[in-house]
Amino acid sequence: SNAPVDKGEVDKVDEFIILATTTSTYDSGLLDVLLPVFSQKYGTKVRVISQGTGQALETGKRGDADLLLVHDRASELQLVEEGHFTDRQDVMFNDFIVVGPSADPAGLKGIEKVTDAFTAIAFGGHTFVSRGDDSGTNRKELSLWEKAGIGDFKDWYLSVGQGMGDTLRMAGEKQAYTLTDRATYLSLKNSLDLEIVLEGDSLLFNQYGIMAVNPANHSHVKYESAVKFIDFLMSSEGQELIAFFQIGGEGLFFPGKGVDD
Amino acid sequence: MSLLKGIAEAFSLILTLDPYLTQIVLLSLQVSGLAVFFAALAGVPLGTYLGLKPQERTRFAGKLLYTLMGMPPVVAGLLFYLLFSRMGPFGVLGLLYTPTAMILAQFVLAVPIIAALTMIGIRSRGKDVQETARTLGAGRLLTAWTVVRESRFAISGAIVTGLGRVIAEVGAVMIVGGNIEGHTRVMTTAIVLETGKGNFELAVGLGLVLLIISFVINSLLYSFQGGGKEIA
Amino acid sequence: MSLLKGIAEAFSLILTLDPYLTQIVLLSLQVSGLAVFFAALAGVPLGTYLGLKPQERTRFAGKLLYTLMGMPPVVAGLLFYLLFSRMGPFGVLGLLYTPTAMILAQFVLAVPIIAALTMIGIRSRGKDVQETARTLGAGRLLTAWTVVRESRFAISGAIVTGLGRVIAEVGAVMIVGGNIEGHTRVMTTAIVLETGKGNFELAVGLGLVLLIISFVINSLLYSFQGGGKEIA
Amino acid sequence: MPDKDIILEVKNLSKVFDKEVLNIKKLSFRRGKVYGIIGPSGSGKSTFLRLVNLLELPTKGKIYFKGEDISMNGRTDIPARREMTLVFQKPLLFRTSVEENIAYGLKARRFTKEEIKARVETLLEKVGLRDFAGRHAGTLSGGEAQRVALARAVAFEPALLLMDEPTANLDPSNVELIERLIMDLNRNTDMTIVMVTHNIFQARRVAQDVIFLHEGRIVEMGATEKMFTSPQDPRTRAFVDGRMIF
Amino acid sequence: MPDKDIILEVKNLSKVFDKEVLNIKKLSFRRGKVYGIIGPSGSGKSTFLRLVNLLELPTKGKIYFKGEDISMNGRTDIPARREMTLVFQKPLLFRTSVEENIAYGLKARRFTKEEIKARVETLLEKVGLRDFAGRHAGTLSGGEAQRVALARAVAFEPALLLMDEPTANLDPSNVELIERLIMDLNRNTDMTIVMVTHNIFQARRVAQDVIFLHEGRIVEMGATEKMFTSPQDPRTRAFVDGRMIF
Ligand SMILES: Nc1ncnc2c1ncn2[C@@H]1O[C@H](COP(=O)(O)OP(=O)(O)OP(=O)(O)O)[C@@H](O)[C@H]1O
Ligand SMILES: Nc1ncnc2c1ncn2[C@@H]1O[C@H](COP(=O)(O)OP(=O)(O)OP(=O)(O)O)[C@@H](O)[C@H]1O
Ligand SMILES: [Mg+2]
Ligand SMILES: [Mg+2]
Repeated sequence: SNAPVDKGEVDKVDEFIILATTTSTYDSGLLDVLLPVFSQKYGTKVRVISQGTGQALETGKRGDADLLLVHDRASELQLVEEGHFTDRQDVMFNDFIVVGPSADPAGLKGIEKVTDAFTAIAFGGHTFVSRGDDSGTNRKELSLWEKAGIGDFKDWYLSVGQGMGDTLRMAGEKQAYTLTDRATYLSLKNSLDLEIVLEGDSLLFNQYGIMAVNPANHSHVKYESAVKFIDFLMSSEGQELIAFFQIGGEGLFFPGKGVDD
Repeated sequence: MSLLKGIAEAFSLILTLDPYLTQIVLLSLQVSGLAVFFAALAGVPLGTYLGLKPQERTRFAGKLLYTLMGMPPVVAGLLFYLLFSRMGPFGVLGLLYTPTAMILAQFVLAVPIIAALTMIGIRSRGKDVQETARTLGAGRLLTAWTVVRESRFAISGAIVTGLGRVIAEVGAVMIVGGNIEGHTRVMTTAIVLETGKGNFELAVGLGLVLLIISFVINSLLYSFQGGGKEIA
Repeated sequence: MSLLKGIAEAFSLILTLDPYLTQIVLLSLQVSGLAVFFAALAGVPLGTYLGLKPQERTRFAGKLLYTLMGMPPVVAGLLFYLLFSRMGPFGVLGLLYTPTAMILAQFVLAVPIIAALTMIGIRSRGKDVQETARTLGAGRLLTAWTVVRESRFAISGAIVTGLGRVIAEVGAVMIVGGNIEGHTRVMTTAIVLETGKGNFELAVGLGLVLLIISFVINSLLYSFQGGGKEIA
Repeated sequence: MPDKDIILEVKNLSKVFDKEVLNIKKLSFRRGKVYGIIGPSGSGKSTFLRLVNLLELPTKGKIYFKGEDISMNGRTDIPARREMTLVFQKPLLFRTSVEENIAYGLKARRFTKEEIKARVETLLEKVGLRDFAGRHAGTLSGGEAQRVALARAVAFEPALLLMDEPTANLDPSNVELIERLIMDLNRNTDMTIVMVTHNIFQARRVAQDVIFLHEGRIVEMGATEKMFTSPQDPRTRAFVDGRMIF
Repeated sequence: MPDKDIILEVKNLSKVFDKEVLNIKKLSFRRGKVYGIIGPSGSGKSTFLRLVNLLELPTKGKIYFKGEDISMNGRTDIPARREMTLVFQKPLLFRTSVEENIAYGLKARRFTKEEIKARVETLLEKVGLRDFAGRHAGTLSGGEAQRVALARAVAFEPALLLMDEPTANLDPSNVELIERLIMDLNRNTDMTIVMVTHNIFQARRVAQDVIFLHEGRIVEMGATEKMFTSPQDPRTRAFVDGRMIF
């Protein structure tokens, strides 16, 4: 860490820190497990603002949050490079999946490559709900369309500008396809009328990163507490809590870094 | 982004008729306009009818209207969501996340406002107008028309208040409309989204348009109310 | 979830005073209550002052109040966001995403409503009350107090309207509050969130509470307005 | 077959609000006469006029207009209403021009445009408001408004003209003007005129017959001069004596 | 040093709204007398009372109360106001009890509780509303309200009582009651009473001196009887003659 903590001093305990996070982690319920343990331990509350990754990055850049938990690795690394954020860690990962109606009108269940699946959706004109909120999932989705060579979005493509939970709900209502992170899907599965229609493509890997707002840009941010939170998540205790977090018997996140650069 | 620079850019978006912004504004006007149009068709006769009844005998209806007038938009949104969701009783209609659903929700929000304010307006003078028309030999239809015409300022005020209220609300349209780009994205939901995304020029631009529309609506309202008073 | 089952579960959440729900309701009441309290402190004197002036001379102020009264909550939210964000002019105060910011935004929304409705109420009778008090030898202070007391129904109505409006709004508190659990999550933002997450019992429960609060507020309003008329 | 000359007759007419406020055994009005109804405040004068014009329904009793029972079945939307009218004490003018106001009853009766124009002109002349046709009714003074209301009421030449205190709160010159109009109508038309008034001088000046109401009942009635010179009932006498201090 | 007996005097008093509506060269009122102000509608009667009570500021001219110029500097919040009062034609009663209404001016003058109670009782008795102390003012009839307003005005024994048509639109028995009250006050107190009235009979019954206004100017003034028996100005004569039809 580039901000050494002097163990000799009595640590100042902040009353709270603000964490801007993507709606997918928020809606999954993971934070409900992590935050109480952290607060218990350090006496600092964590106020969570749930936003798309793009919004969260913007909020962080403006200094309206102390740290971020997001999933758009390329952008994160670039913003660290530009000096907006520090202390970035690959905290956990899971994968994206494509979900859709059980009838699977586009026949995705027999397809392995996500780009082929997207092509099938586009050419069949099957309804696809996009988060359209500049979130990590949204950015991933857009990159997949690009890889599939599809740039012409018509009526079948709905950009809804909402969080992951709302987007899944809308896809369920419309009996449409959508790209989601696995965690949010699992946490909402029971109240949804949607099935996984494609998973496992290496393109669907989803890495989450955690990083602090650079105190050099914003002197007011509670940098030390933010680092404590990052250290807590990266500690064996934090990583175990992440690993053991389950819904319906399934793990939602895997600790640490998933794939080598 | 500095506030001033944002406003300047927002103005240029408005003046160049940025297509994304224009389309959202037009959809807003269309949805709220239709909702209020139908709400006026229902609310004005209802309010006129109640306004002509003795106040004692419409105590319950009056209270009910006032309560419904205060219906929080998010609650109306939730209600329509549950009704129109695929699991809900009207799910088969497939109305959720359509402009129709938004119009319905705003219609429900606007009817009590228009009816209640019409009722109050009619009460102040409607009974006398009705009796005067009748002493002069007017039939039912002419009497009703005279009552409405004599309270035109109050009624216009009621309709305009309804329009102002629904065009500015975000709770119901967000829940039942879903903020789908090009389909159900209106000014208010777009402002929330674009503010979140940090597109402040767009957010401010939309905010300015909404503010200008509110300004026009409220100028109208003020002149209806002031006008009503001055011409006595 | 069937609608009826949801409502039943919602009732049980309300009746067992579910802590999450209770806390949200209390925060809502606190934020909107404080906002309206301060708005009344500012708006009632302002409205009284304007109401006593000849209407011709307050045409501009009247129009301005009406315009501000129609300020869409999302626009107020956007404005305060830009002001209170760390990059904004008041960023150093660190108010974004705090209840204080929500109170300020709702205060700004409530002041014009309270002032404008007070102004209208005072206009109908305030000038006569003022002159009567003066003919009876009342000084400035007693005269002012008499004017306010004589228009107490109109003023109560104005305050209650303001409360009803801000407690039901979602646009401003969403943008400046950030919907942080246990800190800035109020009824309306919670309803939107829980509807999205599919927690319909909670959403409906909150909706019911909000509806009941609106019902109480509007019953009060109705009796103030009806009362004002009947006691003459 | 009732007397052809009796335009209005009421029998056992009673109106109960919280208590009975009017109870008239029998009362008839003859074509072409002017009647004054006098009585203290709350004696039921306005209620009587409103019952006759079917603005209220009687609790009991019958109202015959030109021999026909117009109070039957609680129906109030019957042709007879088009032959009578009632001018309120504080008449309401519609928020349009003076001309439109006067034309209202004529339009309701489908008079032709030319006929309407002609009548409006004549009437404006008569009430001394010749150049007022285009004026907005809201801009008139109290006396002007009262005159417009009277013009509006007589425009369609009703057989029965009911007036509720048509000159209360007007200044003497306006009072005179309106009284002259009434006397003119009496002289030149067949109209039956019934006017309620607080002002006993006025009744004496204008009315041929006077009905004295007290607590909803007729205390005394008859030719005006006789009532004033030799009142029979002690209450009438007290009221008529009251004029000494008026 | 002005005459000690002159309580109110105005000099060159003028009020301009859209045009000049009042222009009085000189006019004085003596202690303990009753004055009537008569004149057609719009002649400036109400404006005059409002100027004297400082509800309006004069465009020009001086108003002397007890010899002191009270119209100076445009200041309207001066002690002299506490010694006079004005009763409007349609008095506004506060939305409280009758008692509270009558006590209002007394409280403003910091009378003791006992004194207030005693005065309210006496006055209610005098205006014939003995059991009305606790009644809500909104439930009173027009005549009752007018009497309460008068009681409220005289409760603090102003030196100058201005009244704007205190009996317009009341029925004869109420008119009599109020006129008696005025005459009582005149007999038993030192109060100067100025009343505007449309009713020339009333002026004749109540006032000792009459001022006749026409288009904002004094046309004639003097002892009441003389004005009625031998009016000098042709306009006064026309108006006084007008009573023949009233
Ligand atoms: N709609 C009503 N409901 C209850 N009571 C009523 C109603 N209309 C009239 N009354 C009562 O009926 C009685 C007679 O009223 P009405 O108006 O006929 O009197 P009036 O002789 O015209 O009196 P005034 O000279 O004061 O106009 C009064 O006691 C009045 O309070
Ligand atoms: N506030 C005002 N603004 C403009 N004109 C006014 C105002 N108050 C009074 N006037 C005008 O001044 C003139 C005198 O009015 P005032 O009320 O004194 O008459 P008045 O003698 O009391 O008449 P009335 O017998 O009808 O009460 C009228 O022409 C009136 O229109
Ligand atoms: Mg009457
Ligand atoms: Mg006057």
